[in-house]
Amino acid sequence: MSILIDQNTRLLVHGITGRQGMFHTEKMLAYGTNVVGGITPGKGGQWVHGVPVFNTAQKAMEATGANCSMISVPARFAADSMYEAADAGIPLIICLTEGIPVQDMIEVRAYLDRLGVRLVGPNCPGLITPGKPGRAGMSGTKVGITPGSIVMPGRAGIVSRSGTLTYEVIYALTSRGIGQSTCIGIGGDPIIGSNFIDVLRMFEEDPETDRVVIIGEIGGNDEQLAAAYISKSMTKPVAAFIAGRTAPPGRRMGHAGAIVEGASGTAEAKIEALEAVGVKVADHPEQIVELIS
Amino acid sequence: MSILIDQNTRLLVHGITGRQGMFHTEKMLAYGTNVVGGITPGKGGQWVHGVPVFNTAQKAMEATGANCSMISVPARFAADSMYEAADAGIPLIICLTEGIPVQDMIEVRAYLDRLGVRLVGPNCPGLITPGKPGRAGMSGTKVGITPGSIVMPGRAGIVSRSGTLTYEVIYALTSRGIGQSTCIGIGGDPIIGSNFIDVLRMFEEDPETDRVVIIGEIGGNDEQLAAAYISKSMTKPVAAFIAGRTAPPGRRMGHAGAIVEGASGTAEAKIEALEAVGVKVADHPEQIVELIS
Amino acid sequence: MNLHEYQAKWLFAQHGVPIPKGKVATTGSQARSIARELGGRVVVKSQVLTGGRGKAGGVKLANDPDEAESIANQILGLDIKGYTVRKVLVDEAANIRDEIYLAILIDRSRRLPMMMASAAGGMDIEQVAAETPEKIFRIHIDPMIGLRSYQSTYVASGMDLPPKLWREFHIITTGLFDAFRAVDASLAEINPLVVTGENGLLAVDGKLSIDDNALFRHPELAEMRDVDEETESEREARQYGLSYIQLDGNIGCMVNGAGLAMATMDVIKLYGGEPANFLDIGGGATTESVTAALRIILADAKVKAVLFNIFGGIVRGDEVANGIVEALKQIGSDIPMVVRLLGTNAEEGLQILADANMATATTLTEAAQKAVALA
Amino acid sequence: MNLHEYQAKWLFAQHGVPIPKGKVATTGSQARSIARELGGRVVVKSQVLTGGRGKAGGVKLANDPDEAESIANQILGLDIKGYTVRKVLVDEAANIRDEIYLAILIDRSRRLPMMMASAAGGMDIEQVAAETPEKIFRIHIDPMIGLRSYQSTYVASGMDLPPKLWREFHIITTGLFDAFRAVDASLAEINPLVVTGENGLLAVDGKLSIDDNALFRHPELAEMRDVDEETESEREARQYGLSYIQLDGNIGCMVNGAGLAMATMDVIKLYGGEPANFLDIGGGATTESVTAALRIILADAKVKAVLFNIFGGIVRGDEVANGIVEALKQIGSDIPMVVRLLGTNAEEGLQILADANMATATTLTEAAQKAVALA
Repeated sequence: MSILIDQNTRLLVHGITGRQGMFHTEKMLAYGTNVVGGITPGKGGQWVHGVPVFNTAQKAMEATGANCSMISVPARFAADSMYEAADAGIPLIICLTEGIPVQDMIEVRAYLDRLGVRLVGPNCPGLITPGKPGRAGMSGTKVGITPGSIVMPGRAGIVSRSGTLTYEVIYALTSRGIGQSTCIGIGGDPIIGSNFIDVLRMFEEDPETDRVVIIGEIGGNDEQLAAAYISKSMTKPVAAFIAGRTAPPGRRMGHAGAIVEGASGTAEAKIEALEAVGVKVADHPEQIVELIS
Repeated sequence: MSILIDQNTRLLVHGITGRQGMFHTEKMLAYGTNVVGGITPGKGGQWVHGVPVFNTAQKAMEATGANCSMISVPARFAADSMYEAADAGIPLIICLTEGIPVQDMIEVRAYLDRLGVRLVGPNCPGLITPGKPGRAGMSGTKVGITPGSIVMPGRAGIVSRSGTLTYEVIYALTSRGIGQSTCIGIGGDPIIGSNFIDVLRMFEEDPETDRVVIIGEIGGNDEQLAAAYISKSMTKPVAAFIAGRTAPPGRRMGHAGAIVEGASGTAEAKIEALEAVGVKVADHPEQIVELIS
Repeated sequence: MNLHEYQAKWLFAQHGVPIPKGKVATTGSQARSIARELGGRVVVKSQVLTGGRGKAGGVKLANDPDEAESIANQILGLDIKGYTVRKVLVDEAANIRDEIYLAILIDRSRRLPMMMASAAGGMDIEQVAAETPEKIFRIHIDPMIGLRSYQSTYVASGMDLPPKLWREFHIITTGLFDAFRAVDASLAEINPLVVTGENGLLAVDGKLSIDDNALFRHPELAEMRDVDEETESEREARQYGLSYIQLDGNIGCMVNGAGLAMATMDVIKLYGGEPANFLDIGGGATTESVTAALRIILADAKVKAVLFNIFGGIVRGDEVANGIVEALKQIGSDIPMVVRLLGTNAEEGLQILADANMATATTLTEAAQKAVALA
Repeated sequence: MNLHEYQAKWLFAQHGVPIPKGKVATTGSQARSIARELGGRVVVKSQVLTGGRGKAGGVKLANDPDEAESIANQILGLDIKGYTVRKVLVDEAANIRDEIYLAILIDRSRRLPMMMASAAGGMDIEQVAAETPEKIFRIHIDPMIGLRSYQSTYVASGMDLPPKLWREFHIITTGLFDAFRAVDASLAEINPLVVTGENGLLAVDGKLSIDDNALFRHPELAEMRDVDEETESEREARQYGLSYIQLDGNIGCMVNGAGLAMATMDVIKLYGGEPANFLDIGGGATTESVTAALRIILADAKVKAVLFNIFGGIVRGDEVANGIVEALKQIGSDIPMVVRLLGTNAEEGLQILADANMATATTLTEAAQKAVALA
């Protein structure tokens, strides 16, 4: 019915006593997410919106049997939190934190790969699986910060390197009655956990997704790799938007990963690669609605 | 017919232009080992006893298609040579070098494990598979420094943490007409590549080995682990000798790994564990002959 | 964040990389006395954070202290690609026999640090890569283990460096990687690494880019930032935590979120306009950040219209609208502005803006078309 | 190689571990002036490379400089388990509220560095492990990543350390691991790590064992070796690259190979004798190494017989025999000796020895029995 998260998700929030952590924990609980615990060293024993706080992930795991971690801690502590979640046996980590040093992420990613832990992000809005109000036990689940108010249940999978640009697209789809199976932000950093291909594969296999929207941007060559994968392995229709046609080369456009270095990082190169394999690429975000209808 | 090495072994010698490297290359060639290349940075293009020397393992691999590396370089370069062999795609590394820092070996071993590369040693005499003079294409193969003069072909597998003590046992066996399938020194360091269990498993599976001799010593608990394995999985008879009954606690007896720390490291504890699973343990090395006959 | 050549080389030297003797001068007479100290024959090199200094006349050889002074006077104050030269590095001139290119950077697709080297040093590496790719060696480095000696040997032997230089080459590659790690670099480059007439190796030019995200753990590097090289607007943006990049167009944009900011620029261009900047105000969109952002946008004299594009997800649209109205009151401007709000309480927000006589839009297309028309 | 307490603590301090103020004294009057400098109340601690100093009267509290002097005079020259006290460390006395045990060592079976900690500090950790194993925390450290903050938190919270000390505890654990890595330690221990009355943490005692195999890359540590703590024989053996350990028996042994040397000792014991030493002369067995080894063995007045056990694999038996005969000529001794040679050219070697009127043997059993009879 969705990818990665659903009603079986038992979530730990790392950094739950922080301002952001508390705010989004409340939003996630309200949306129906099963937040089973939070972690803040030194604040074990406290409660946040009815959720117990632990000093360490290991203690939280023993008490709650969690299966997913959301990292919402300052950048300087984020690598440690990811190692902690992985070592505690969490199989899925969603890291929202922006501004983690690249060299930290190289080591974290290599470590998580070795342990077989799936990472989404960092520097991402997380995931949301809209609830299906008419069906019992089918309330929505979100891990992250995507506003629950803009999504609606449906059969389009959304995968994006961006935050508000994704909301823009989701909003446009919802406004036109096109619901979503799962919306996932994979993050705007140069080194991320899950890339387009990883998510496309999951959407391809998800029986409740029948079409997919990719929202890419300048920098790296993840969109080109996605194009190759789509050509080889995707049966479901895919539409795309690529941000940054007007971005000057060599400058970081906000996201640490959004920088044109060499020919493959340009929006043009990405659009060309996607169109070459039959993906319809929108000229502006709102046009996605027409291309995917 | 043997374990790990045989006539299909295509050997690279790291440190071939050193005094030890040259000497043992000559001995290995004389014994029938297929030494296909050597490595010494800066001496690529030279020849040692008819063997071509290369600057890097990668170049040596391209030219020779080697499948085994013997490391005979000074301790400070040994870790680098092991990484080099592994990265070049060598599946089996025999490291003779003594005196490698433990913290280097922790990292090397973890790296090789990740790549699926088998390591024997370090601080070991290597392996020897005695030739069977009467059979075509069945000349002997040795990788290391065990004297070819003391072995004879046969069906006893020898595995040891020691050097000359192993020769002592081999000599005694050969003197009494008990030949060997393969003799392997696993090394006297605290962190080694292959342990007793690894080798026992290979001997158990080797159709040309029908009994096994273990030569252990104080330090660590590898002999205890071996005992547990023997009890569970070995069908072939095993005899053992454990050196160091008279060694004082807390002192390193020559080998970096031969130190009694805690109760499990004593010779008594090891002998007890082996005898408890039916392994005959000799009182002195020469007695092995009676126990294994 | 990019460091100056002299900063980069001095950091490399701290990790064992041999560099020429040299000092920084801000006047011709300083350059003269440095040249005298160094024995006469020196290279005077402009220190600006851009490439192509040589072609722009910013790097010159001086044969004696007099010449060093006059060359320094020529170079100081020079404009190189919009940057004014305020400092020169006066380096002992090297006896150059061969030139090597050597760099360590992040290979994003392999997710590893990578060493690149080529015997065709001194040249533009992208040109070498395009014309003679076989001359470039690429070595991936396991960050957990570090650069290994055999990897240096592989490159040194591949470049046909004389074997007696291999050990020194390894010290330099290791030092460069150590520096790369120690300062959280995204690029550490030596170009050229010179083989001298005396058969040594010398890092004659250096480049070092630091991962901005890692500056929190390198306060000493953050202090090396040359604020003279920033525009006033860039400096102010950095202080307020805004992502701002000035461009050549005339439509200023203020957007929350980097991807949406890029998309907004793209849509302006799609409908015939030219964006004046990239500006991401981040998640908050408070009165304070909106005010700072607006001041920065309006400081650009080319700006003829401003487009706000705010997605009210967590922030409510009415809050954002109030912030914009408040910011405008504080700043005051005749430049026409179009505000597009979306998401939570967008309608209430648009009403607030309409009441303040601002042009509004609900779709991005509509907003862009209005802005283009107004500019 | 073991370091003294003061050396260990100073190395820990270089990595951010807080230690008491203190200095080393070799005389009572030095101890007095250090105590005065530190404000009076001090602990005077013998610096010898053995445990159990406290029980032996080698660690005492002094309330003022006078007392520090008299205590130092008592302790200096004391014999503790065979070691003469030549130095004392005079440390500011700590205000002790709680004591923690903290160590990093190599876990051989997991092949990883391991941190051990217990709230039952000050006590013998092996005793704690035996009696209350649940009080000991064991944390394995991935050397490629290092000790992580959450691992310290896990231990600190498990030990019920007050949360406001967790950050400081993490700085200490990280510093201890950094020191462990930096000096190639096999053991880095703080016992006790004190929670002071002022609510801080303080490493009051320290122990550091260095991996001898890694000393080549730490020349500064090799120089810290306290040669006063070695016997003359140990020093000479180290110089000649021999592995030598003195024991209490009366049959000296000289063997090539560590395993064979242990086995030789075992066989001597099996036949009723007592080995006087462990001695591995290594692979060579040259005249020079044999001579040095024999000198070391004979320097032990308890030795009543010597057993040589040489496996001639690569070395030829006749060469070894000539070496032994030559060494004996140089040294000259009435102590009876038995030589056992095996392997290549063993017969020729035994003939040479017999011609020199030495007792010989072909099996180890025979050799041991002869040596026991002669001792």
